[in-house]
Amino acid sequence: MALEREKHLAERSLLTLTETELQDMYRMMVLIRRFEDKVAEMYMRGKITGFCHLYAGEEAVAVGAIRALYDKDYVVSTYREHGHCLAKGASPKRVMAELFGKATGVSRGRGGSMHLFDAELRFMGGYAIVGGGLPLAAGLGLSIQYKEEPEIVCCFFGDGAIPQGAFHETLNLASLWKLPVVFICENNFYGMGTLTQRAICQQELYRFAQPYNIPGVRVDGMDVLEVYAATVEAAAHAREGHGPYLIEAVTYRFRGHSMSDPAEYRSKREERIWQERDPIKRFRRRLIERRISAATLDQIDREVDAEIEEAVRFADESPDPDVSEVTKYVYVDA
Amino acid sequence: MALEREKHLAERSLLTLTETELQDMYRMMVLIRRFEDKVAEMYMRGKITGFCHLYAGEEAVAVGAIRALYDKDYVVSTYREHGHCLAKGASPKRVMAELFGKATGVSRGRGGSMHLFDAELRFMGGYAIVGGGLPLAAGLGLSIQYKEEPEIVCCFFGDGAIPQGAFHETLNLASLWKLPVVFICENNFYGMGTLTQRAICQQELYRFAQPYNIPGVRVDGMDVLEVYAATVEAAAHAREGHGPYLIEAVTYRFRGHSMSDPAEYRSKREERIWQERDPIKRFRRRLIERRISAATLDQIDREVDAEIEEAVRFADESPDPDVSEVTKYVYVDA
Amino acid sequence: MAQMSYREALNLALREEMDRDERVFIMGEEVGYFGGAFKVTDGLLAIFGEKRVRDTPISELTLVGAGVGAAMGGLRPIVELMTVNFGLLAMDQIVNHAAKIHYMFGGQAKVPLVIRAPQGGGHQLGAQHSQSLEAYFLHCPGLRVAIPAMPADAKGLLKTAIRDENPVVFLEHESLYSVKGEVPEDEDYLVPFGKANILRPGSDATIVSYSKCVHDALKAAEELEERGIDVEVIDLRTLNPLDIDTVVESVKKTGAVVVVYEGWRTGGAGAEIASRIYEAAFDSLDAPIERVASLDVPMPYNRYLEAAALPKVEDIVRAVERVV
Amino acid sequence: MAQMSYREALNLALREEMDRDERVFIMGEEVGYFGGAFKVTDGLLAIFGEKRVRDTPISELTLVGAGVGAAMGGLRPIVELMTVNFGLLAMDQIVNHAAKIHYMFGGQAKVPLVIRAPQGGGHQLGAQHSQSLEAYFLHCPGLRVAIPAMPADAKGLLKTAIRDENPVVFLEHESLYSVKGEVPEDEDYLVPFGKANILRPGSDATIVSYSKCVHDALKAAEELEERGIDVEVIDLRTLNPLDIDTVVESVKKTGAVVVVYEGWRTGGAGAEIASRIYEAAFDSLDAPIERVASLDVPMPYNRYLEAAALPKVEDIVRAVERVV
Ligand SMILES: Cc1ncc(C[n+]2csc(CCOP(=O)(O)OP(=O)(O)O)c2C)c(N)n1
Ligand SMILES: Cc1ncc(C[n+]2csc(CCOP(=O)(O)OP(=O)(O)O)c2C)c(N)n1
Ligand SMILES: [Mg+2]
Ligand SMILES: [Mg+2]
Repeated sequence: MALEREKHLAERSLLTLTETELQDMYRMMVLIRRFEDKVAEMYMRGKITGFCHLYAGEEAVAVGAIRALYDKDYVVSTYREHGHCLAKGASPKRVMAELFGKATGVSRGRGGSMHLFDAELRFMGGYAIVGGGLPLAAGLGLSIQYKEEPEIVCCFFGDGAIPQGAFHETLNLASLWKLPVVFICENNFYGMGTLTQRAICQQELYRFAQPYNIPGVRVDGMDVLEVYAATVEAAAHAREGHGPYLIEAVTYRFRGHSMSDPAEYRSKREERIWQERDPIKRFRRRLIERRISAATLDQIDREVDAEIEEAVRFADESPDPDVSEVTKYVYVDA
Repeated sequence: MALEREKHLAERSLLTLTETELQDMYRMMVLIRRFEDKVAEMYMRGKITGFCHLYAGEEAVAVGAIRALYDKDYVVSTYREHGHCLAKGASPKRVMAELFGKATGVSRGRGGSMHLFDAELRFMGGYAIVGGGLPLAAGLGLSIQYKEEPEIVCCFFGDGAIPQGAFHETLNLASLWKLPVVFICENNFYGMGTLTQRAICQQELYRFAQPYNIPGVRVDGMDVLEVYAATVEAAAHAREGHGPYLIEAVTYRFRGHSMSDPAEYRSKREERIWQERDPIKRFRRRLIERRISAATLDQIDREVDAEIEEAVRFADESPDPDVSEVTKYVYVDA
Repeated sequence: MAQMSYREALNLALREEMDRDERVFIMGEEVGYFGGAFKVTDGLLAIFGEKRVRDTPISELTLVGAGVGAAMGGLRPIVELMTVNFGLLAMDQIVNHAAKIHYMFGGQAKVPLVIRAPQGGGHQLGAQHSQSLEAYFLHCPGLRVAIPAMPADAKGLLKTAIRDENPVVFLEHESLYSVKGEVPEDEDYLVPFGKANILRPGSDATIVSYSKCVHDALKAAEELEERGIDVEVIDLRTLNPLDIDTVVESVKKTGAVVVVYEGWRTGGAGAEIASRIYEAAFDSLDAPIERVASLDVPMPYNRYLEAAALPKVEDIVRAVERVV
Repeated sequence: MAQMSYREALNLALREEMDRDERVFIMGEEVGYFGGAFKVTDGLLAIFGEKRVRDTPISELTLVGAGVGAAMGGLRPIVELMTVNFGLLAMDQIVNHAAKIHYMFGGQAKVPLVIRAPQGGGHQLGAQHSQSLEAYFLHCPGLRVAIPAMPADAKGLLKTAIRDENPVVFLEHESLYSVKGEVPEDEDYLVPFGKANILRPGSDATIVSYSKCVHDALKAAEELEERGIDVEVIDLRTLNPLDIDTVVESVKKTGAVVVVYEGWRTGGAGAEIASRIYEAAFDSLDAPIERVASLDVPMPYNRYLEAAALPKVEDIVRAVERVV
């Protein structure tokens, strides 16, 4: 589905990225997957409540894109942001603790699954209003440009956000002012139970970039290297002052929209086809082809499992926020 | 600026329209111009208050487009709607009375310059929120489609509305559902004092149609026949069930944004260039070339003048609304 | 009469009205194939087809605006906002358009539109998904605001809303969908707007409430009964029109009032209700009216924090004890 | 002290704060080359250049959202909404984002954003251009709401707003721009939030108001003086925080209150103010609080209808006469 050029750049990445880097990417994808599996388990056990949207299946997008950023670049995301937050470097312990609603959580238990935040890592939040993060990303981009800083903003959103007015307004403003924002649309074909065909008049979402005079590309969102390579290009474009960039990453969520959605609107056959394109399995095969041993990867898997167990333990043992502090943080203390 | 094809269609219209039709179009353009001149005068004399946005210079757009519609087609407009309302057939008396705030006005004195309405003529209102009319037009289009009626909706808006989220949302919905709406963007290069270059990342506004899979054309909005011909095509497209259409009519307002704007941000030179393209003078020349006598046209001018005088007299002599009825029409009487 | 849930009662109202009137249709995100995010429209697509049960893109502003336009074009649209929180994106079409069109065009156009929206907190959905925004719609002439607490009213008010010639904001509480009650099966069962319902007569104090808090008020009344306090509980059912007469009559009897609502305390509908009571029955009041409402905080996720932010039965009990 | 208009006072505040702090910038429709639709930003572009005085497209939602993001990124944006009516397009960014970000992320992010918006009626601008929407912002924890009536406060409150760490909705009245008054030239002249101002001491009744209606209240007080009624006039200056203490102190003295505001009567800020007064000073009140406000109608264009819809000096006079 992606253009030849994107495929080619991905191949080159496989050669130019170091073995450690590749292993780190693998580790992060596995971490996200196992984290989400554990979240599902904890949700069923009532440890996690509210709306909870898992990222399983889409790991290549978060990991590929964020790996292409600098540490101080900003990331803005949606309610399906566990993966982005972890990929940006957040501690699995503190993310899990947030999902448990604990005081040690990344948002001190106030945010929950849909509202992770890590100021130090410049993970600028998960937002639960579809399209709501886009204007914020433009504003962050403006702050960078204003202060003449070298950073950029990477803004994730779903296909469902495309029909929102905020998408259009933000693309216009970002293009007009040449704001350093890389927009990444995670096209997983569904907004809740609605197929993109039934919500958007255009199926090649990257084409929306065209009237704004913004580069727009479509990449295989199940291929971490392809996402990585495209984001490297996009980030360079933005960082060099050429303005925003739109990447459409075609991907698939392996689970329902949220923990309460059995995804009955999808066929088993469709799900199987996409399972076969599992971004982690594919990447693993490629790493092995590049002579990283299966044993090394297995070792990573085990380490990740231990880390997740540790995260759950941490979350479970952490205290709830102090109820007497319920009105704290409504206003910034003077 | 328009494509060759549009020019050609305009030429053909000159041949296919009857002499009466051409004279009617001329009459309406003159009527709007003189009406607006008189409105300016009445505004200066304090007879008209509030915000008042004149249409002088843009007559070819309203007259060309609305002439291409059926009587029962709907028109939706903005706060700069005197021209559209008159072209749709509204009585100059009752429009003038509305501007005077009188009970005999088209909106019973409740609306004023920005909120004309004529239910019988299916002139569905002037709206003063930039972009606000677009979703309404989609809804009217939906009502037509739902009832399987043969009508269409013609929705006017300014270049300033392009950056509004409503523009994008409406185009997507209209395209997705194939709603019978002709969108006409009056690109007069300014939204208040702001040049389109400083507000929109794309200067060829018709290009915004592209990702929506909607036909988009640019026409010379100072040429009534070109607007007419393009709207004939667009209306047929919509009426036949092929969905929406976007026409960008390039035009110019001869006066400031509103009665209180001296338009100091524009150069005299720019204004002169556009004055030379005055749509009425141009059309008059063409009619004369087509052997309609100057005397006939002069006669029309005189008739229009008389009609405007009559409108002012009517408005002036009409009563104000009854103050005791201030709360009437908040809710529909049960 | 049949025993059914608030959700089923709404679904029944929709079905009956769509059966009755060809012009009635529903559109919104996930209302069709998915059956509604809260399953209120479940089964309607199968009965009425895609023309009348329309899934839409995520475009709240245009969704509502298209509803306004369709209503002006002679249809009777029901727009479902997946939740009221997303309705904030559509405020321009609700407040600047739907509410004003009849008036500003001198009565020529009407907008018989129903905007349905689930709202409320209590499910650990966090700050952006837990709001109760009736106060915004109350403060907008041209709109009607219906906000049922009981399954029967859910049915009867929704049917009235659909038949009303004005734009109606119809607010459902997410915690009520599974609540069951007796619902008249009569296809012409309409609950009129502007008629409050005395759910429990009492002589010592009046609790005025609406939506989910009505249920808490009833529980509080039971507890108070045990302590010898006889409470009258009034469910307003619609906020616009507001049936102040029924409330005032009660206050004249009891002399003590507690207003209970889930919105933020400050600037909430409770302030208006209280003000109207004072204006009409000042001399009957023995103590200032108490307002029991949510704390003025964005809703926190953590369940204990959330519980602390929401009004509770025991808050109502204590408030009543203060006023009697 | 210098004699200057409300408009000039605002302009001065902007200039001083932009001089003082590099991070302060202003963006909005027509704020640059045009100098602002109401000329509040006149001359700023020439001084500070296009980087800090930014004309924007007509995209209210994203304009406010970009302000929120820029504030999170360490700047101190001032977003001018050309009028509050258009702010309805941005309610999602104001209510769901600006107001909630500090809280929902556990205090990690802050949004030092000022949203300036002219509002109000009285100029025959019709239903979509004449609203006073402070009640919506009052009913949203996380926001501050400043609403000056006097030139000096226009300056002092705007400077405080710009230096505040929270999102502030700053509402100016379109009828006040040309009103003149003494304004301190001190560059550190700040008017603190949450301190009402007693503009006129009196002993018979208290008029509580804000924004343009304060001027009407003062006129009413003069008329009442002639009739032997001595009225205290309080200008709240900010609605959030709300300085109820100053009001209550006054009420304890006068025992009679009229609340005057230009928003629609029903569900307006006056209901909250009145409720708070009752809650804190019930026993001091000799009569129910009167609310003088706009009729619950979309604003009509015709001047006589509009005048009938707006609160008038004589309405205030009559209301005071009723309560004393
Ligand atoms: C403005 C708004 N409207 C509706 C919703 C309810 N909602 C939550 S997620 C969602 C679907 C979004 O789909 P997409 O953007 O494709 O993201 P995905 O879930 O596929 O990652 C909807 C409709 C919302 N959160 N915000
Ligand atoms: C949502 C909104 N924002 C701002 C305004 C103020 N305003 C009125 S007209 C206008 C310019 C619109 O320009 P354009 O759409 O090009 O129409 P034109 O006046 O050129 O016909 C602006 C900003 C408004 N009415 N509505
Ligand atoms: Mg999706
Ligand atoms: Mg224009």
